[in-house]
Amino acid sequence: MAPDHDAVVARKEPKILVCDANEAAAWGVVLSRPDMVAVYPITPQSSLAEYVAQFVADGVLDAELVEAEGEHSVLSVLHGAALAGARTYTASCGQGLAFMFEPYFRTPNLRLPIVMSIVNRDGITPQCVWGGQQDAMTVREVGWVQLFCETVQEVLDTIVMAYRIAEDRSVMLPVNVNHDGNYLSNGIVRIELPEQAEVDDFLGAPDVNWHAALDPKRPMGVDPLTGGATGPGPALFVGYRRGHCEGMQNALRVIVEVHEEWARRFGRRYAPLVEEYRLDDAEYALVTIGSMAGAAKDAVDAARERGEPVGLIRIKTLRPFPLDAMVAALDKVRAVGVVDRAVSYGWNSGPVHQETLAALQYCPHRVPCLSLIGGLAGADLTQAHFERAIAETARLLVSPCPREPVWLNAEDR
Amino acid sequence: MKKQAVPLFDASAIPKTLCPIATEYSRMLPGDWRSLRPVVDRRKCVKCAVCWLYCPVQCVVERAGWFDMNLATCKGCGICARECPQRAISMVPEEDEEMT
Amino acid sequence: CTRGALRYVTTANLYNRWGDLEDLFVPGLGGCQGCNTELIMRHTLRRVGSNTVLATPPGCIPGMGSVGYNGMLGCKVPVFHPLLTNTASMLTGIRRQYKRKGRNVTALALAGDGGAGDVGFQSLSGAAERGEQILFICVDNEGYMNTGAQRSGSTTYGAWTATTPIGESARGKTQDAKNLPLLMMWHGCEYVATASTAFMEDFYAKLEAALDASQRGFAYLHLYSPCTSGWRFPSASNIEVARKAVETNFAVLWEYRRDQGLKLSRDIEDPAPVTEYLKLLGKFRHLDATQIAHIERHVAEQAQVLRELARMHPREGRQVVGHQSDLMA
Amino acid sequence: MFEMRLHGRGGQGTVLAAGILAKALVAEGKHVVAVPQFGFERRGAPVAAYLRASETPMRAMTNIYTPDCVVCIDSSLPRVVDIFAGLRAGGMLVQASRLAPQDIAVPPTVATVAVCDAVGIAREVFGRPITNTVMLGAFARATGLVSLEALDRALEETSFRDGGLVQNRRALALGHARTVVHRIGQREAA
Repeated sequence: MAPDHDAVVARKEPKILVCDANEAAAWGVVLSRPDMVAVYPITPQSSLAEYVAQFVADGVLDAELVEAEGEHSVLSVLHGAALAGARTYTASCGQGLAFMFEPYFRTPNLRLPIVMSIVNRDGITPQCVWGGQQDAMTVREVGWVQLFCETVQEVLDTIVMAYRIAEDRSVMLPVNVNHDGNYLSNGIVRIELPEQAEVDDFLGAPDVNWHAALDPKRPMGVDPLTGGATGPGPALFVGYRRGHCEGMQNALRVIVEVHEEWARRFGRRYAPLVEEYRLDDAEYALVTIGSMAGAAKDAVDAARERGEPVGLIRIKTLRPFPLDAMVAALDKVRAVGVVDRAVSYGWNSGPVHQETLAALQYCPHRVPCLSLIGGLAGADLTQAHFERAIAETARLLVSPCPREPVWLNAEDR
Repeated sequence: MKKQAVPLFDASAIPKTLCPIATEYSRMLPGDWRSLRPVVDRRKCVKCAVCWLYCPVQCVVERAGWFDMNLATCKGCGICARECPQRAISMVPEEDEEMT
Repeated sequence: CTRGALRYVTTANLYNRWGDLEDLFVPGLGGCQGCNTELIMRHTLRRVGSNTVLATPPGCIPGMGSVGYNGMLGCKVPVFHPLLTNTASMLTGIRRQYKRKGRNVTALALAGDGGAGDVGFQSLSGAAERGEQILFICVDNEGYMNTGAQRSGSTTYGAWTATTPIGESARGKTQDAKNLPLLMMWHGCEYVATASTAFMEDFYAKLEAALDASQRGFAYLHLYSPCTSGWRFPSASNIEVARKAVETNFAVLWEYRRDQGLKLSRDIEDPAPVTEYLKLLGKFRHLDATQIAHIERHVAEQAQVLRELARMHPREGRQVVGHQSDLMA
Repeated sequence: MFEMRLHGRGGQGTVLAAGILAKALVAEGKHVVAVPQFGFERRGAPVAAYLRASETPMRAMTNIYTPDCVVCIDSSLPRVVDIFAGLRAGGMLVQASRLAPQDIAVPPTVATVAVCDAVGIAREVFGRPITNTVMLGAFARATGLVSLEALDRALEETSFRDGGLVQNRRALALGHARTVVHRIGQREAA
């Protein structure tokens, strides 16, 4: 644990930035002082890559910048760099993430604490370049820590926190900081820029390759063939798999600790795992993830004005799945409607809906759970959409839960 | 022998459940793959080192007046015998050797 | 003076110079009997030395245990399995991070032709274009030998492989191999060369030049590596096969320096008939006259292209550096 | 809360203008959300950006469907885009045009028309029709929502790919000075 700063230290006026989440993420990268950044442009991530490149060009960020020939190489460059001791960063999304998949799904197993933004984008086909969370949802079983931000400020703060989480010796896993394409990536608001010295104090020096290194001063083989049916192979392999699962579970504790320390030091408090909004006296609730929560909270407030007992649960940490926090939240209500910005084809619902259903297994009482899908391919999720979502969810209190999802933008024009 | 290798990473303090790493030299010796064994005729050997140059497992060892093979690692491929300009190496079936 | 005696002086020189250095692979690797690739690996790493990070993408090289099995290591320098696709990219990250920290570490790849020229080509091309300071060695055995001898982009026209079999309506591969070293030359690498284990002194000289060039930019060495199992010939014939490939112009030895252009490493004007090479290999046993004519034509065309490129040599014109070819022919 | 929509063509700096305005508004203590309309930005193609300003923080990161004000930084765009879509009754139009405000055809929801010959000013300043900073000056003049000084300072924090700071400052000032504001008022009551 880092030293305890009991009170938020009296600080000078914070530096104010007026920027979108892509620039905010780039500032988060600057503050985290990575040794190496590799990038390849893809909408809606491109301006993030440009900001980082400009910061390097301006000397604001002292990092090696590798303009690789594709996302596959982007992450591969970082694998090499991390094994040589570098703190690293990249960002991608959508097809870029799909192309990156081969090194991507190896990253957590190498236990490399790489931080990577996903500027969430829907998947082709249909051909599209707009926001949606199909990319991150599709890779949620791969073993990265996956955090989803609601606001631009949270993006900046979470990038920095992500390095503490990733490099924690009980975790040693890569972290995806997700922010929605379009609405966050290009949505400009006022944010505060933390002081570099305070971030330095918060983060400490990179601690990246103490467990596996490619260094002529301490030779080893990294990733020898492991497994098979005989000899020490099976047990070794199970050990690594289990260790990875343990690292993910440890991350739940570390994510909470890091967010608490962030709040103490920087005065901004975020629910680390699951946010409960007006939930304590709610009879039913929406479950949301990502930037849609803003309009959804406005809708909840409006419904409350009308006397409707609705609350909201926002998932910040999707991987590892925050089972206890989610069960505690779900246990407070009698019905939930889960709004997904992606599709689970196999279940004819949304991925977060499926996650919620699994968590409900651990709830003492039965809670009907409706799937609502919206915000695909850049579609807007407005307060009006969430008012409908609230009405559909309220209906679960009096009638059976439909198996079909509600497609929120199906009637938009 | 000029040593080049640096001591291996001491992994004793590293949990065995993180990244798969290999930090002990393999002790596998492929000498038992061999069905033919190279036998060097010391009188013919002029130490030209052609056998060393072409031996895939690099099992050729220098003796005072000739080159010999380390049979712990020699796989018996026969390249040395084929390439030796002096015809100083012959490949002898293992079972014959055992019986002599 | 017999040819044998001269040869003995040359080979003994190499031994005297490098033979005393520790072999940086463990004594036991699981390469096939008479494996040319194992021979290349051991000579290369001994020469390159221990201040090296070695990448061995999936294939025979790690398959024989270079990175290791279940915690046991096959190599005395830091070594790893990249993906089949990302060798040059991972080395990019390694080399650049050490450079950033003020350390000069050699970033070395020992990759097969698939990991270099097929599925690995994007990362190879990208790193070469960026001029990353990497020594990338392609050990070309003309196919996917570790998985059972399947066709690759480097497989010769007409060759049998497990995926270009011989049957009623098929007579082996129907396309020519891509010329990977020439493709790399057109990237404007710092250094590109082809070499063969049958011409060891030439190989050592090129390895030295490549190692030196990799301190400034991308260095690519293409090693022709006969595969006793996949090509179907007796293990003892390995060097003989390698030598015959060069003598017939099937595998032409040349080197390219960014500031000097391409030079042929030995005389290619009076090659032995290609059939002398083809008949050594089981994978060509089924060839008919048309197929042989095709290969002969292709070999002649490739030689002609290289001859022309050497003629365009910006400094010295075409030059033959053939000290070994005379000795070892 | 004040909601507006900016219209322009790719290459004129519409989205950048929203960002500069956001900076200026924040400097004056306001909260903002500025979101561009998403698509491929191609030179000449119609583009739009949304901006919301308030005295209190806002949470919704969404588009704007019923703006209080429409700023159109291209004089030919109204012919091809329905720039008045969703405009609230009593709303305002700030239009780049050489016409007099009275001569601009507007729907009955428009209560105020502000006009600035932004193309003329831009040609004078940049030698090219880059109208975004000119129209920010016009917006400030027409709405009084943001001061010229705040916009001027926001320019300092902006990096321009085309045109320098000095030129953009001049464009801003000229846009502010040469904007004519016309309140329709009476007609709206009908």
